[in-house]
Amino acid sequence: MPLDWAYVAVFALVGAVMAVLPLGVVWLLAPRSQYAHKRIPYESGIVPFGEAWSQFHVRYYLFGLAFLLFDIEVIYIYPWAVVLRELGGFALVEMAVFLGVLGVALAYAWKKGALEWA
Amino acid sequence: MAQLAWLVPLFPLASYAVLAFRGRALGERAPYVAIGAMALSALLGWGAFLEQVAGAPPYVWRAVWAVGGERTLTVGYTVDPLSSITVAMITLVGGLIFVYSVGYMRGDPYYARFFAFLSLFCAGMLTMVLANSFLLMLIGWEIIGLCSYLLIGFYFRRRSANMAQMKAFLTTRVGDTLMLVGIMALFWQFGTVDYHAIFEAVREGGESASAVVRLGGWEVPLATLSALLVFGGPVGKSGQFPLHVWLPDAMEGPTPVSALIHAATMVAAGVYLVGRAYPLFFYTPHHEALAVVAWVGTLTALLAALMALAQDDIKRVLAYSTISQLGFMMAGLGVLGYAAGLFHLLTHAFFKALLFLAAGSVIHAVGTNNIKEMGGLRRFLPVTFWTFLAGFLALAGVFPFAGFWSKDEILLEAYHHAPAVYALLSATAFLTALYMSRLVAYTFFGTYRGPAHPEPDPWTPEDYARAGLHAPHHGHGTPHESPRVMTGPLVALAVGSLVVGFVGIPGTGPEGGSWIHHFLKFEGFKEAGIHAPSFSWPLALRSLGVALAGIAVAWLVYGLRAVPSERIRAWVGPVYPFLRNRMYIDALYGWVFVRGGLLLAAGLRWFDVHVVDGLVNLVGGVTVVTSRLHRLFDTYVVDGLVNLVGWVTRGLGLLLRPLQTGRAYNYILVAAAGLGLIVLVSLWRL
Amino acid sequence: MIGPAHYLGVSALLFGLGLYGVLTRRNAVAILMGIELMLNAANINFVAFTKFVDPTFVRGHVAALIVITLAACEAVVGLALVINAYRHLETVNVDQVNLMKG
Amino acid sequence: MNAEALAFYALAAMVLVGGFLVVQSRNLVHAAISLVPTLLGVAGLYVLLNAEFVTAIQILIYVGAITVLILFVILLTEGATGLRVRQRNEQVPLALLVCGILVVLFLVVLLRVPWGPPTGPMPAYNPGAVGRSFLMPYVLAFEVTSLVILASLVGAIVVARREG
Repeated sequence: MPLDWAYVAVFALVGAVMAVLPLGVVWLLAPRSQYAHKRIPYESGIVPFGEAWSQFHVRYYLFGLAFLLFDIEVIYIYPWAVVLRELGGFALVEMAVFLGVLGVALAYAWKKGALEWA
Repeated sequence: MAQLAWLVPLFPLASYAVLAFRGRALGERAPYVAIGAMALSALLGWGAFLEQVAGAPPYVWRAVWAVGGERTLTVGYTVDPLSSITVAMITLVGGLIFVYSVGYMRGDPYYARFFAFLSLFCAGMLTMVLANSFLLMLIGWEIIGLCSYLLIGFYFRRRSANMAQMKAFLTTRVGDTLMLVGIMALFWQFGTVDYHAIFEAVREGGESASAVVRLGGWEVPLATLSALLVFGGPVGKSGQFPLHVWLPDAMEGPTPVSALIHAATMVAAGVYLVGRAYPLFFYTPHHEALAVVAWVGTLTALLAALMALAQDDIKRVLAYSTISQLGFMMAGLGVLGYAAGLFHLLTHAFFKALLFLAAGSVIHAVGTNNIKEMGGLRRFLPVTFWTFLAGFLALAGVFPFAGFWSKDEILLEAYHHAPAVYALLSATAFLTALYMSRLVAYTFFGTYRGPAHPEPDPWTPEDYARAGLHAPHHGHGTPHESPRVMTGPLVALAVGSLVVGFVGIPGTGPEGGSWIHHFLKFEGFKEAGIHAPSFSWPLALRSLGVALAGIAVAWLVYGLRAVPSERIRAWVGPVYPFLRNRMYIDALYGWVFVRGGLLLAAGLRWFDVHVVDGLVNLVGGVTVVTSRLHRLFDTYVVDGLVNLVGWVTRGLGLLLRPLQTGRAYNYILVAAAGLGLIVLVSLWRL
Repeated sequence: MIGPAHYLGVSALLFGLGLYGVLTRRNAVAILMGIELMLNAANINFVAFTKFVDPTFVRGHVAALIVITLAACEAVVGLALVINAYRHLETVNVDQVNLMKG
Repeated sequence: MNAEALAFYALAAMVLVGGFLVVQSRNLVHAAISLVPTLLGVAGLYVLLNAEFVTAIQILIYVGAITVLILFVILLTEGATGLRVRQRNEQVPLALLVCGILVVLFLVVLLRVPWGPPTGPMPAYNPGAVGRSFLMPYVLAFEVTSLVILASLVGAIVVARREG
C-alpha cells in the first residue's frame, strides 16, 4: 500500500517542480531593467486606479453551486459502480431513484435559468 | 417483485405531490396522473401478490432509523400473504374508485384537489399495510386519518360537512390516542416496534412478554393491556362500538370518498391491523384479548344492523351496514377465525365499494339521498340496478355471491368456538338481509316519487368562477343512467363481488379446505392444536335460509306491502324512534362530551367573570380608596420607592443586557462553554 | 507507533481552531471556513474510529462521506445567504446583519 | 521514528498550521487559500488511515470545489476590499479561553480512554466496501441524501437569485 502512494508523492513532486522550474529559469536567465517606469503595469497606458480585485456577477455563483452539487454525485456513483455487478437490479433501482431526484434538481436549476450563460 | 414493493406507496405519493403543486394547471387531465400512479402501484402490488400465491417466501426489508441505547427504531416493509393480498385489493378497488370519480366529480371546481387527496390517502393506506413495524404503520395510519378529515370535509362550504369532518377526526383520535399509548407500552416492554420481534417475543412468552402491571389491586399482564390499547385504534378507525358514531356522519363527503374510505380502505385498516397484530391478541392468557375483540365486534354488528333498519338516507343505511359488517369481521377474528375475518374484509371491500358507487350513481341521477323520494329506479338506471342487486345479494349472503362464502366462514368459526356469538351474528345476518331488501325496495321498485328536497349545490358561484367553470344548472327531469366511466367500474366490481368469493369454496385448497384458508393461515393455531372447523352443509344452508328469510320478510313488508311498514312502526312503539335516532348514542355523546365541555367552559368563564374579576375589582376599588386617602404619602414616600425600584431595574437591565445580544457568536460561545461543561462532568464520571 | 490518540489529538486541535474562527470572525464567509475546519475535525475522528475501533461496514467512512455531502450543501446554501445579505445590506459582517434583533 | 510517524507529524503540522492561517489571516483571500493545505493535509491523514476513497473525495469536493466556491463568494462580496474593516469581534479573549479549555478537555478525555484493538480487519478494497455499505445497510441515508441535495440546490437558487 505505501508504495502505491509513493507514485502519488512522485507525481505531486514532479507537478510542483514543473510549476517552479520555469519561474526559476526565467529568474536566472531574464534580463532585468532598473527604470522606475518598468514597475508600472502598462508602460504606455493609463495608470490603473482602484482595487485590482473585481466583483463577479451572481450568475457565476449559480454555476459554481450547480457544479458543486453535481460534483457530489461522484461520492455515490463511484462506489455504486464498483459493486453494481455484485448487487444487481436492486442497486440499479436505488441509483435510478437517486438520480431521479437529482434530475428534478437539475430540471429546477434549468428552469430557473441557473444554467444560462450570459 | 417483492423487493420493489416499497415503490407501491410512493407512486400515489408522487401523484399527490404533482397534483398538489400542479393540479390547477392540469385541470381536466388531473385524474390521468392519479390513475396512472395507481395503475403502477397495482402492477407492482399484483406482481408481489401473485408471487406470494406462487409460493414465494415472505420478504422483509428493514433499516435502522434511530438508535437510542439498547432500543432501536426500525422502518421497513413486509410482503407476505396478508399484506400482499390486501395491497392487491386496495390497488384494484381503489383504482376502480378513481376511475369512477372521473365521472362523478366532473365539473367540480376542486377536481384536481380531490384526486390529490385520494392519492395521498392511498399512499397512506398502502404504507400502513406494507409497514413492518408499529412505527411506520402509525405514520400511514395518521396519513389516513388526515386524509379522511380532508375528504369528509371536501365540500367545505357546507356546515354539516365541517361538523362531520371534525366529528370523524376527534372520534377516531380517541382510539388513536389509546393505540399510541399501546405502542409506547409495547416499545417500553420489548424495546422495539418491529412486528416480527414483538410477535416472536409474545409467542415465546419470555420474561419481557410476561411482565405484569398493577392496576388498582389487579395484576394485569402488560401484553394484554398493550394489545387492548392497540385495539383502541381499530375501534376508532373501523367504527366499532362505542366509537362508531363518526362513520354515518362521514357520508357528508363525496360518494367515491364514502366508497374508498368507508368501504374498501380506511375502515379496513383497523381490521387489517388486528389481523396483522394477531399474535399480540392470540398469545394473551386464555386468548382474553381476542374475546374482547369478538364481543366488541358482535355488539357492533348487531347494534349497527338494528340502527340501519330505521334510516332513510341511502348512504347512511350503507354506512350502518358497513359498521355492522366490520363488526362481523372483528367478531370473526375474535372467535379464532383468522382467515375468515380477513376473507370477509376482502369480499366486503368489493361489494361495499360497489354498493356505495351504485348509490352514488343513484344520487347522481335523482339529486337526493332520501330513499323515500326515489322509487322505481330500475327502469331508469338499468346498469346501476343490476350491479346494485349483485352487491345486495353479496352483502345479504346469498349463494353464490362473495358475501355468502365469507360470512358463512365467520358463522362456522363462531358456531364452533363461541355459540353465543353465533346466535347474535345469525340474527345480524337476518337483519342485514332485511334492511338491504328494504333499501332496494324503496329505491328501485314501486313508482318514481321524485325528490322533494334536492341536495343543494355544495359550491358557490365564486368557486366555479375561480376554477373557470360554469355553475351547473340543476333541475332533473327524469333520472338518467350515469356515463360509461361510472358504470364501467360498477360492472367490474359486480363481477368481483361474484367471483372473489370463489377462493373460499371448500375444496379449492389442500386437504378439502378453501384456498383462502390455506393462503392466509396463522401458524399459532397449529402450535396450539386449534383446528379450523370444516365446511358443514347444515350450517351453510341455515345461514342461506336466514338470508332468504330476511329478504322474504322485507318483500312482504316493503314490496307487497302485505303488512305495511307504518303498522309495524305503530306496533313496535318507541323502538322505531330509538333506532332512528341511533339509539341516542350520538345525543349522549353530545350531552356528555360536547355539552359537558361547553358547560365546563361556561363554568370557568363564570368563575373568571365573577370570582376572579370580582376579586380584581375589589382589590382595584380598595386600592383606589386607599390611594386617594394617602395621596400625599404616595407622592413623597411611594414615588420615591417606585423610582428606586425603577432605578434598580434599569441598572439590572443594563447589567444583564449583554447576555441577550441577538448576536449569534455570543450564543455559540455560550454553547461551546456548555459543551466544555458537559465534557467536564462526564470526565468526572469516567 | 501512531495510535488513535494521535489522530484524535490533531482533530481536537483543528476543532479548537475552527471553533475559535467561528467565535471571533466578523465576516460570514470566514465563519463558514471555521465551520468547514470543525467538520473536517469530525471527519478525521470518523475515519480514525473506522480504522482503530470498528471497521465493519466501514461505517465511519460512510459517515464522513455523508458529512462531506452535507458540508457541500451547507456551503452552497450558506454562501447563497451571504450573497443575498450582501446585496441587501451591503455587508457580510454578522454583527451588522441584525434585522432579527429587536 | 518510522516513515508512518514521519508522515503523520508532517501532515499534522500542515493541517494545524494551515488551520491557524485560516482563522487568523486578516486577508480573507489568504485565509481561503490557506484552507487548501489544511484540507490536503486532512486528505493525507485519510491516506494514513487506509481511507483511499474518502481521500479522493476530500480532494475532489473539499479542495476542488468548496474552496473554489468560498473564494468565489469572497470575491463576489467585499473580498479584499474589506481589508480596512476590523475582522474580529470583541469576544476574542473569551473565545480563546473557551476554545483552549475545550481542547485541553478533549485531549484529557482521549488520553484517558483505554483504546482496545479494532473489532475486525479493514476491508481490502475501499470503494467497494463503501458501495456495499451505501446500498445495503445505509440505503435510506443514501436516498435521503439526494433529497438533501435537491433541497439545498433549490434553496440556494431561490436565495441567491432573489432580487430587491
